[in-house]
Parts: sequence; structure tokens; C-alpha cells
Amino acid sequence: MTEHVVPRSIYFLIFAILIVFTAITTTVAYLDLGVFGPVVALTIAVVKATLVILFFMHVRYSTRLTKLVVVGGFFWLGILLALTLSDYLTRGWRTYG
Amino acid sequence: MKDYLNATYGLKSWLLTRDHKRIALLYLASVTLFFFVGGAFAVMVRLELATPPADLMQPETYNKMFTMHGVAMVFFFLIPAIPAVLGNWLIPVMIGARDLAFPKLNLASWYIFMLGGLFTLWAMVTGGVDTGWTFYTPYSSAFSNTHVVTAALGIFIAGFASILTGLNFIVTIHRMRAPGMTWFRLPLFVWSHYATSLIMVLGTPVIAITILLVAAERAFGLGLFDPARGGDPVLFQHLFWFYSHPAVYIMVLPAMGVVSELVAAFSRKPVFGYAFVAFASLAIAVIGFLVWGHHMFVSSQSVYAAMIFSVLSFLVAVPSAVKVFNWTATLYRGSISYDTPMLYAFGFIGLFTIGGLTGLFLATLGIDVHVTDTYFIVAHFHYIMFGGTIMGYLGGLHYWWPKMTGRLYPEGWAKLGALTIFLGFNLTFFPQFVLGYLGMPRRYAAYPEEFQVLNVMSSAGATILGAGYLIPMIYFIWSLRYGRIAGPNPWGAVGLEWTTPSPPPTDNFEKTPIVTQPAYAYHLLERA
Amino acid sequence: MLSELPLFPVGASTIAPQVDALYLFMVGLALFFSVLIAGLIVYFAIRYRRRAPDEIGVAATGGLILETAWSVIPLVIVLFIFVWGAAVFFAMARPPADTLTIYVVGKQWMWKFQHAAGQQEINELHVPVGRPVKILMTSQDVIHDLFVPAFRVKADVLPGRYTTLWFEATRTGQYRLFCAEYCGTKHSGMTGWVYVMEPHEYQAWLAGGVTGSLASSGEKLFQDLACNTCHLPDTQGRGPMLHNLFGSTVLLATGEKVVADESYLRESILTPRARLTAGFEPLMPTFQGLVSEEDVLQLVEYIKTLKK
Amino acid sequence: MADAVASHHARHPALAHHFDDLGQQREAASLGMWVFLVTEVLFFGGLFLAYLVYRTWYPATFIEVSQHLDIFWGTTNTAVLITSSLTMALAVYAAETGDRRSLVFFLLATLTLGCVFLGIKALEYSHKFHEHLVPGAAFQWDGDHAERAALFMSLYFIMTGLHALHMIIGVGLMSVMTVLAWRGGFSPEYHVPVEVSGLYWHFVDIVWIFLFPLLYLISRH
Ligand code: HEA
Ligand code: HEA
Ligand code: HEC
Ligand code: CUA
Ligand SMILES: [Cu+2]
Repeated sequence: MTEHVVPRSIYFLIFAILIVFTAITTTVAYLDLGVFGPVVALTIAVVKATLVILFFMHVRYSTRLTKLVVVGGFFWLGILLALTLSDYLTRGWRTYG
Repeated sequence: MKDYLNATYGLKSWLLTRDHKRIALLYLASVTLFFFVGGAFAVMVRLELATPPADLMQPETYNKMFTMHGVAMVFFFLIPAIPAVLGNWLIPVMIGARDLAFPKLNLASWYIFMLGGLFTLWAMVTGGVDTGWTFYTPYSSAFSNTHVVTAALGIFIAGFASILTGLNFIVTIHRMRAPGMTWFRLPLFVWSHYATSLIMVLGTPVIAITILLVAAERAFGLGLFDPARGGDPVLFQHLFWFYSHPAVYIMVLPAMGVVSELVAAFSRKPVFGYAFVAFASLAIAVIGFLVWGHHMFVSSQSVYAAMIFSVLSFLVAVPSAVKVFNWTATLYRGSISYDTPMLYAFGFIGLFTIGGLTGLFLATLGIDVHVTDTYFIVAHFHYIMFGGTIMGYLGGLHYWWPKMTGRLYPEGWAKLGALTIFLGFNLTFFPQFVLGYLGMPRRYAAYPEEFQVLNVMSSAGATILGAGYLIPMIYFIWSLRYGRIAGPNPWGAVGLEWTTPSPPPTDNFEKTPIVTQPAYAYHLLERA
Repeated sequence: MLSELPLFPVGASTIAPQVDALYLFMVGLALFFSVLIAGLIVYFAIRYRRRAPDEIGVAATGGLILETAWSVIPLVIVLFIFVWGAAVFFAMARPPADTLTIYVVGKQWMWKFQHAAGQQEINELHVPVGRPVKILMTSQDVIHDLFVPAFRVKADVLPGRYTTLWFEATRTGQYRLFCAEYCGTKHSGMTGWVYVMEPHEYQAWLAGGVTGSLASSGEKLFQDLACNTCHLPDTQGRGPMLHNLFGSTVLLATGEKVVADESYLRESILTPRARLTAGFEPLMPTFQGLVSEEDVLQLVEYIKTLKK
Repeated sequence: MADAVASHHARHPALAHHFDDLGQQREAASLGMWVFLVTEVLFFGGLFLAYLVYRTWYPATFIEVSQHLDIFWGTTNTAVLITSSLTMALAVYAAETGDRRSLVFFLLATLTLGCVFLGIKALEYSHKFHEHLVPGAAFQWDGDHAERAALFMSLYFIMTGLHALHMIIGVGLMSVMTVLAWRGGFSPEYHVPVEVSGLYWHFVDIVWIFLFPLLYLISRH
């Protein structure tokens, strides 16, 4: 059995970062960043999620297969979003003469 | 050591079994039931369409008939048919494992399937649904006053059975292969089921949430898909087809796997271009996720999106073409026998080619505008789903029947059945291509006079087809008792499943096999 | 009886020959490949039938060239079809500049057509031959789909928005019209006829028994709904002047620019605050629920006629 | 017969008949859970897609309605969930190191935090109920475009509702794990159930990490 035991200190470190990011994202919501508001909020969310996946869920220490499964899952979500938006974002282009 | 059928006795030993082979038989019984339910609705549809006016039944009844026909056939027959019956039975045996990775989940999947089936049957007997199998909003979510929620929940529940099956296959194929069974020694049947499982796992959750939203829209008056409440009905179509297009490959990929096995076994040589066929399965599964918008060319979707979806649809046809050419090339210099399973394999290749090529018509933007929502579509998908998948399914059932039951079926009757089905099928569905280009819309209870001749032909064909089905049904049951004893390898085929007794013991193998050969090593047989 | 057996639909629009040509090409292609595959199967099955019970096939080697060939050739073929099909599709999607616009509202289970001159008809559509016709469509309930097989065109008709379809009829006569999107119980009864007439006959037909043009009904509505209290024929009103609005580019309060097409007019009436015109207060009340889709079409037609 | 293969060494009581050894069993379970989580990603994915579409269609309304969500409780709940993820990770650590007492303690902590989250969620729901912001007949909205506001609230309730449902399932799982751990069912060699329940719990946390900014944090200025 090969199993990587992650030291507890890492868990506490990640936890601290997550809490800090939560504080930042809430604070930033009160600033007027224009179109960058959602971008910042989502970037922070992605970073937080990645940390949880890599460390709390041990993916950093897992097999290539596990990594592939994780990436694959989000990639497929990307397909769903991107191709659907290819419709929504180009609908306005159509002009009826 | 006792075989799996006689290992234990009694109803309880079946209903609580963890043996993948027994669960496969439970599934076999259930999907057969749903096939006949769906077939009975098809008979009603064809009877009504024998004459132009809606005279046999009211339009509202007719609408329920084709809806329940589609729902039963797609969700409760064709999607589970090959994976949950043949795949379930064979995958562990083919890779040299004692069972699937999660036997309890496997049993649970059957119960979930039955629960979903009961919901849907309940919806059918208490009044039915009339939305079409596609459940387009806002008709389904705000206008229809039939049992949409019950039927939708049935499909929702059955979806989980499908997810569990796919999950189980993926883990099993990754983690349970016998020593020496490398990826490129896997039978192509296993490859195609692997690809199918990917679709099941990645697509089904989306239809689940979509159906849930429709049900919520009806029950709580949310408005996500209802333009009167700010929603967009086209969003529903995107979500629906994100699953339902890949789902057509759930339906056909396993049949392709079966055909690969049949072609190899009955020409006694390896499938030509093994690696190409294996990767073609994966390619179909992956690209198949990128084309769903081809069902929406006239839906008011953006023309640019339509172009993207069209070109991607053409790309997905290429790996299918590769497979067809490879099967044909396999026959070259083979030692070809005409046993019934091989006849079905021939039927598959021919009819799938026609169905697939007419799929290209539909992927062509300029043509689809005219033929979408006409009988051309109906003909296209029956050619693929029926001419393709069901031929593959029946071929597989005949091929492995001796292994599953230990008995042979009567060969003469089987050939007669195959011929009847083939002829009946073509008579039923070929005229529909013509009807479609003439412009007869689908889902019509009544149609203009000038379409009658072709419709009568179609209805006549359906009668032959219905009779054709009863033939295998009868002799399969008959053979359980009176069929000749098969022996472990009646076809002289290679593959781990033919090294076990027929029927095999509960744990499949006395000793975990150690694999040293590639799949279809017929040429090694000769030397030995 | 065989004389009643039609095998190919009549074509009566400019687009029909293009679709048919593509279709026949595809039929040829499909025939070629099906015959090829079926022929090979039959030939191999006979030529290499099993002659002894323990006979074994001869394994093939070196298929790479073949594999590449039969991957690349189909790829080239399908890309060719794609381009051709897309070209036809674009021709269908883009109406020419100068079209005769006819309005239709689909509802369970009938088609209601309205001509600019004021003619209204149900499940029947009269159009002149040789003139591009654009149908501006919307639905009052579920999704329908207007389909005229002889013209080889169809398009979904959605509630809550406008879609269009255009054709130019090339032959006078009477052609079937279907609803092609399943819309409930009497979906199969939502059918009718298109009458293609000579232009002068069409004019005569338009003139017969009409109470007032679509625009004049719209004008009446414009007064009844008190639109004219805010939208004055000059720039003094509380709302923008609507003259010359149609087809112009409007600057929105958000800084975006939109072309004032029919969809924009419809939206401005039903959900005025969704896209505010620059320089105006959000004063305009919504008319959602107060006007039917047909009323909106009349208003739109009226606004289109406002020219200076 | 079942252990024909593994007969050369004694089979662990937790080893199922069709696996060769505990390592294979553990890898199968963990892969199975990951694949399951992928299905969950796509399940929620449908909702995220709907959200994305309507947010691009109706940006103004979304900003307006979002202000009616309680940012204080939203942030608190985020912190609660993150903390529960920490205790969950520590529980897995305890299982790996065979520390039964800490295992039980951290499982209980996770479970409790989960309940706290659900409690706060219930509180927020009841507020929305009193403010007539629950879509349906009782929905009230004074601003423009009531139907668009209702759409946002529909998304809010479906997304957080399904998330809460997952939390409830997670709490159930944790209870079972606690009992098993208490009875000494786990050891450094065998603790797959704790591990895969942990994966599930973290995943539910991740869903919330996205729901929080999307629903609560739209342009608060
Ligand atoms: C098992 C089911 C199945 C399968 C496998 C397919 C396969 C394909 N389908 Fe089909 N399809 C359905 C089931 C299926 N379909 C159903 C049920 C519907 C209707 C749903 C509804 O509305 O109710 C539908 C509808 C449908 C549409 C929408 C039509 C419309 O509603 O307007 C389209 C459009 O692109 C399409 C295209 C294709 C294509 C390109 C393939 C391709 O994958 C086919 C590939 C195969 C080949 C190409 C044949 C083999 C190749 C050769 C012999 C070599 C020659 C090849 C070349 C030159 C490329 N299908
Ligand atoms: C696996 C999929 C599958 C299969 C196998 C079939 C099989 C058949 N289908 Fe199919 N069909 C669909 C999937 C399938 N269908 C789908 C998805 C739709 C679209 C639905 C929609 O629009 O929403 C459709 C729609 C559809 C239509 C179009 C309806 C319309 O648009 O108005 C028609 C019309 O001819 C038809 C006919 C048939 C026939 C004659 C068979 C035959 O092959 C059936 C043969 C089988 C039998 C005949 C059963 C034998 C049993 C008996 C003889 C016993 C009879 C028992 C009693 C009467 C008690 N089907
Ligand atoms: C209370 C005053 C008021 C009434 C009544 C009113 N409008 Fe308006 N309308 C406005 C204002 C103010 C605007 C500009 C702000 C906006 O875009 O909403 C406007 C904008 C419009 C526009 C978009 C014009 C542009 O330049 O972009 C159209 C079209 C329109 N109105 C049509 C109508 C019709 C048709 C009616 C009657 C059914 C009507 N209005 C009734 C005040 C009114
Ligand atoms: Cu209207 Cu079908
Ligand atoms: Cu498709």
C-alpha cells in the first residue's frame, strides 16, 4: 500500500490561506472594479477550489489517473459552458436585413 | 463446483445476488419487458398512421403513444440494453476478474432502474405523457396537462442506474484486469464499453439536473425555461441535447463492440486495425460531446453556433467510417461462417452505414433545414438505433447465449428470425426517408392523403417486424429447457470468456487467468 | 394507385433547387458508399466462406496506409459537404434587403398571418410570385415551427421573441404549410396552404375587403394606449421621437449601440427598461400583459412607417 | 474457493471476495469516488450554465436582487464550511495514523460544523420567506422586472437547496463514519470509507466556494 500521509502543518496552512481569501473576496465585493469584479471573485474561487483539491483531497500526492479524472471533469464542464455560450454570445450578430 | 445459475436457489437468491452475471440476467428480463412495452406503443402508432385522418384514436392519445414509445425505447430499453445486460455479464469475464469492482452498487443500479421504470410505467397507466421524448419547454413545463412530473422523475431515477453502471465499468476496467491483460490486449468489446461508460458518467448528470428543473418548473412555478417568466426555452434544448446527443453513442458504441467480437469470431482472425478501432471508440465518445447543437439548427440558435456544431458533427462521422471500413477489411481472407450472430453483424454493418450516411444529410445545414422534424429524421434514427444497435444486441445475445445459459438455440429458426426482422425493418423504415423529403412532419396524428401509400408500406413492414421479434423470443425461452448442451466453446472462438465452463461458476474462474496473448489470437491457434 | 405515389416534392422557391442539388449529391454519395460496403461484404462472405470446420482466417498485416486513406478521404469529403451545406444555409438565413414583410403569430393551434396592408388570414398565406418575402414570426404560447416543404424552408416560432424566415416563390400555385415543431394536442392540425399568386392578383387580393392597414390599426392603438402622450412627432416629448427610428442605430444609456430592428421595437414596448435609450429617464411603463403579440406587431408596423 | 488467489496469506476481514488485496480495493474505491465526483461536477454544471446565461442576459437585475442576500451569514457560512473541511482533513490524518480518539473527535467536529451550516442556511431561508422572496405565488418585488428577480431567486434556491441536500447526505455519512470509528472499524491499513467520505465532503465545500461569490457577492458597492 502506497499512501502518502500529508503532514498536519500543511492542512493548517491551507486552512489559513482559505480563510484569508474568503475575507479578501468579501471585502473586494464592496469595491467598484467594473467588469473586473466578477473576474476577481471567480479567480479567488478557482484558487480556493484548487487548494482544496490539491491538498485537502490529496490530489497533489495521487496517481496520474486521479489527476486526469479531476482535470477531465472540469474540462467537460468547460465544454458544456463554452459551446453553449458560443450560441448565446453570437446570437446578436445575426441581423435580419 | 456449481455454475452461477445453480449455485443457489430461490427468488431471494436472485433478488439479493451480487453476482454480475445474475444481475445481467435481471436486467435482461427488465429491458425485454420495456422493449415489448415500447413495441406495443409502436404498433399503435403504425396502426393509426395506416390511414390519413386521426380515426383510430384521438390526437391526444396518439401524442401519448409516440411519446411513451420513445421514452420506453430510449431510456428503458436501448440505453441499458447492451451495457447492463451483455456488458455487465461479460466485462469481468473478459478481463479475467471475479466480479465488477462494486457488486453492491451493481445490484443497487438494477433496483434504481426498476424504481425509475415503475415511476414511468405508473405515469403511463395513469394517463400517460404527451410531450415527445424530448420534453421541449415551455410545452412540457407550462402547457401540457399530462403526467410529465411522474414520467420525468422516472427518467431522472433511471439515470442514476446508468451512472452507476458506467462508474462500475470504468473502475473495473482500470483496476480489476487480470495479470497480463494490458490495455491493448483488451477485447474491443471492453474498449467500446469503456468509451460508453465515459459518456454515461459525463453526460447523464446534466440530463438529471435538466429534468429536475423541468419538474421544479411545473411544481413550483420557477421560470428557467419559460419565456413568459423571463426564461429561455432554447437553454433547455442545449441542456437536453448535451446529454441526449452523446446518449445516441451510449446506444451505438456497445453494439459496435459486439460487432467487433462477432466479426473476429466468425471470420476467425483478428479485427483489422485493432488500435484504430479501439481509439475510434474513444474518439466518438469525446467528439460526440461537441456536436449537440445539430439538433437545433432551426431552433433560433445563432447561425454561427450552428456552423460550429455542423462541422463538428461531420468530424464525429469519421471514426465511425473508420470502424465500418475496418470491419469490412476484417472479412478479407477470413474464414467466414454464416452462423446467426454473423448474419446480425452483417445486418448491423449495412444498416448502420445507411443510418450513419443519412446522419450526414442531417449534419449538412442546408439539408437539415428542410428535413428536420420530418420523417427523414425518424427514418435516420430507426436505421441507426434499430438497424444498428438492435441488430448488434441480437447478434450478441445469440453469440453469448450458449455461454450465459449453457444451451444452444435452434439455428434454423434463428436464421428465419434474422431474415424476417431484416426484411420487415427495411420495409418499415425505408419509405420514411422518402416521406421525410416530401415533407411529412413527424409527430402527426393525421397527415395529408398523398402520403398514404408510403405510410401503408411502413405499417405493413411493422407488422412483419413485430412477428419477426416473436420468433427469437419464443426459441430463446424454448432453448432454456430443450436446447442442445453447448459446451464451453461452441463457436471455436478465442477470448477469456470461452475458457470458462458454460455457464461459468459464480466467481467466473477457478484460478485468476494469466494473459499472455493479444485479443483475437486466432493465428496462434493455428500454430499450436 | 401508383400515380398517387409521390417520390419527390415540387420545388417552388429560389432556394429549392439549391437544396435539391445538395440533396441529390448526398444521395449519390450515400448510394456509392452503401453499395460499396454491401458489395464488399457479400463478395468477401462468399469468396472467403468457411470451407472446413477448423479453418482459420489469414491475419492481415501493414494496414497503416489503408487506415490513413480511409480516415483522410472521408474527412475531405465531409469538409466539402460542410462548406456547401453552410453556403446554402447562409443563403436561407439572410434575407435580401428589399423584402415584403408579412407577420405571423402562432398559437395553439393556428397560424394568424397579417399583411401590412391590413389583410388578416388564418392558416392561409397569400404571397406574390417573384418577390422576396420575409415572415416575421412569434408565438403566443409554446414553440411552433413554420414549414413549407415546396419552398424547402422552415424555422421555429418562439414565444417571447421574433424569428424570421424568408423565401422567394418561383411558381404560382397552392402549397402545403405545416407546423413542424410538436406543440401539443392538435399539432397535426396546425396546417394550411400557401397561395402563390401573380403580383397583380396579389394586389387585387390585398385590396379586397380590408378595414384598414396594419399600420393604421397600429396608429389607432398608439393613441388608445396613449403612447402619443410621450412620443411626439418632434423632440419635445418625454420619450424619444420615433420617426426614422426603424433601422437606425440607437445609442443606449449603457453606451452600447443597437440597431433598431423589429426585435428591438418589441422589446422597447414590452420591457422598456431593459435597454434604456441614452438621454432619457426610465419613464416608459411596461406594456407587458396589456397588449397581445398581434397588437405589438401592429405597433411595430406603425412605428416602421413613421418617416420624416 | 473465493480466496484461492490470496490463500498464501490470511485475508483481511474487510477485503471483499473479488479483490486480490487491500491496495487494489482501496484504489478501486478511491477511483470510484472520484468518478462519482465528476458526475457531481456536471450535475451542478447544468445549474452554473443556467446562471451564466441569465446573468449575461439580466445583469442589472442580478445585481439588484443579490443585495437582498445576507452577506454576513454568507461569509460566516463560508468560514464554517472551510473549517469543516479542515477538521475533515484532520480526521483522515487521524485515520491514517491510527489515532482512534482524534478520528472520532474530528469526525464529530465535521458533523457539527455541517449542522451549523445547515442551521444558518435554514435561518436565511426563513428570512427570504418573510421577505416574500421565495419564487411562486407569494413572490413580491417592487422594482422592475419582477420575473427576472424571481429567476435569480429560483436559481438561488435551487443551487443552495441542492447544495444543502448534499450537505445533509454528508452529515449522514459522517454519522455513520463516527459510529464505525467509535467501534474501532478503521486502522492504518483499512480506512477507505473515511477517506472517500472525506473526498465527498471536500467536494461539497468546493461547490459552496463557487456559489458564495456568484450569488452573494455581485457588486456590493
Ligand atoms: C444510436 C443512435 C444514433 C447514432 C449513432 C447517430 C449518429 C449520427 N447522427 Fe443521429 N440521431 C439519432 C440517433 C443517432 N444518430 C436520433 C435518435 C435523432 C433524433 C432525435 C429526435 O429529434 O427525436 C438523431 C438526429 C440527428 C440529427 C438532428 C436532426 C434534426 O433533428 O434536425 C443530426 C444532425 O446532424 C444527426 C446526425 C448524426 C450523425 C452525423 C451521426 C454519425 O455519428 C453517423 C456516423 C456514421 C457513418 C457516417 C456511417 C459509416 C460511414 C461510412 C460507411 C463511410 C462513408 C463515410 C463518410 C464519407 C464520412 N442525427
Ligand atoms: C430503440 C429505439 C426504438 C425502437 C426499437 C423503435 C421501434 C419502432 N418504432 Fe420508433 N421511435 C423511437 C425509438 C425507437 N423506435 C423514438 C426515440 C421515437 C421518437 C419519439 C418522439 O417523437 O418523441 C420514435 C418514433 C417512432 C415513429 C414516429 C412517430 C411520430 O413521429 O409520429 C414511428 C412511426 O412509424 C415509429 C415506429 C417504430 C416501429 C414500427 C418500431 C418497431 O421496430 C417496433 C417493433 C417491435 C414490436 C412490434 C414489438 C413486438 C411486440 C409485439 C408484436 C407484441 C405486441 C403486444 C401487444 C400489442 C400487447 N417510431
Ligand atoms: C410615460 C411616457 C411614455 C409612454 C406612455 C410610452 N413611452 Fe415609449 N418611451 C418613453 C421614454 C422615456 C423612452 C426612452 C427610454 C427608454 O428607452 O425606455 C421610450 C422609448 C420608446 C422606444 C424606443 C425608442 C428609441 O429611440 O430607442 C419605443 C419603440 C417606444 N418607446 C414605443 C412606445 C409605444 C409603442 C408606446 C405605447 C404603447 C410607448 N412607447 C409609450 C416614454 C413613454
Ligand atoms: Cu404548432 Cu406544432
Ligand atoms: Cu445528435
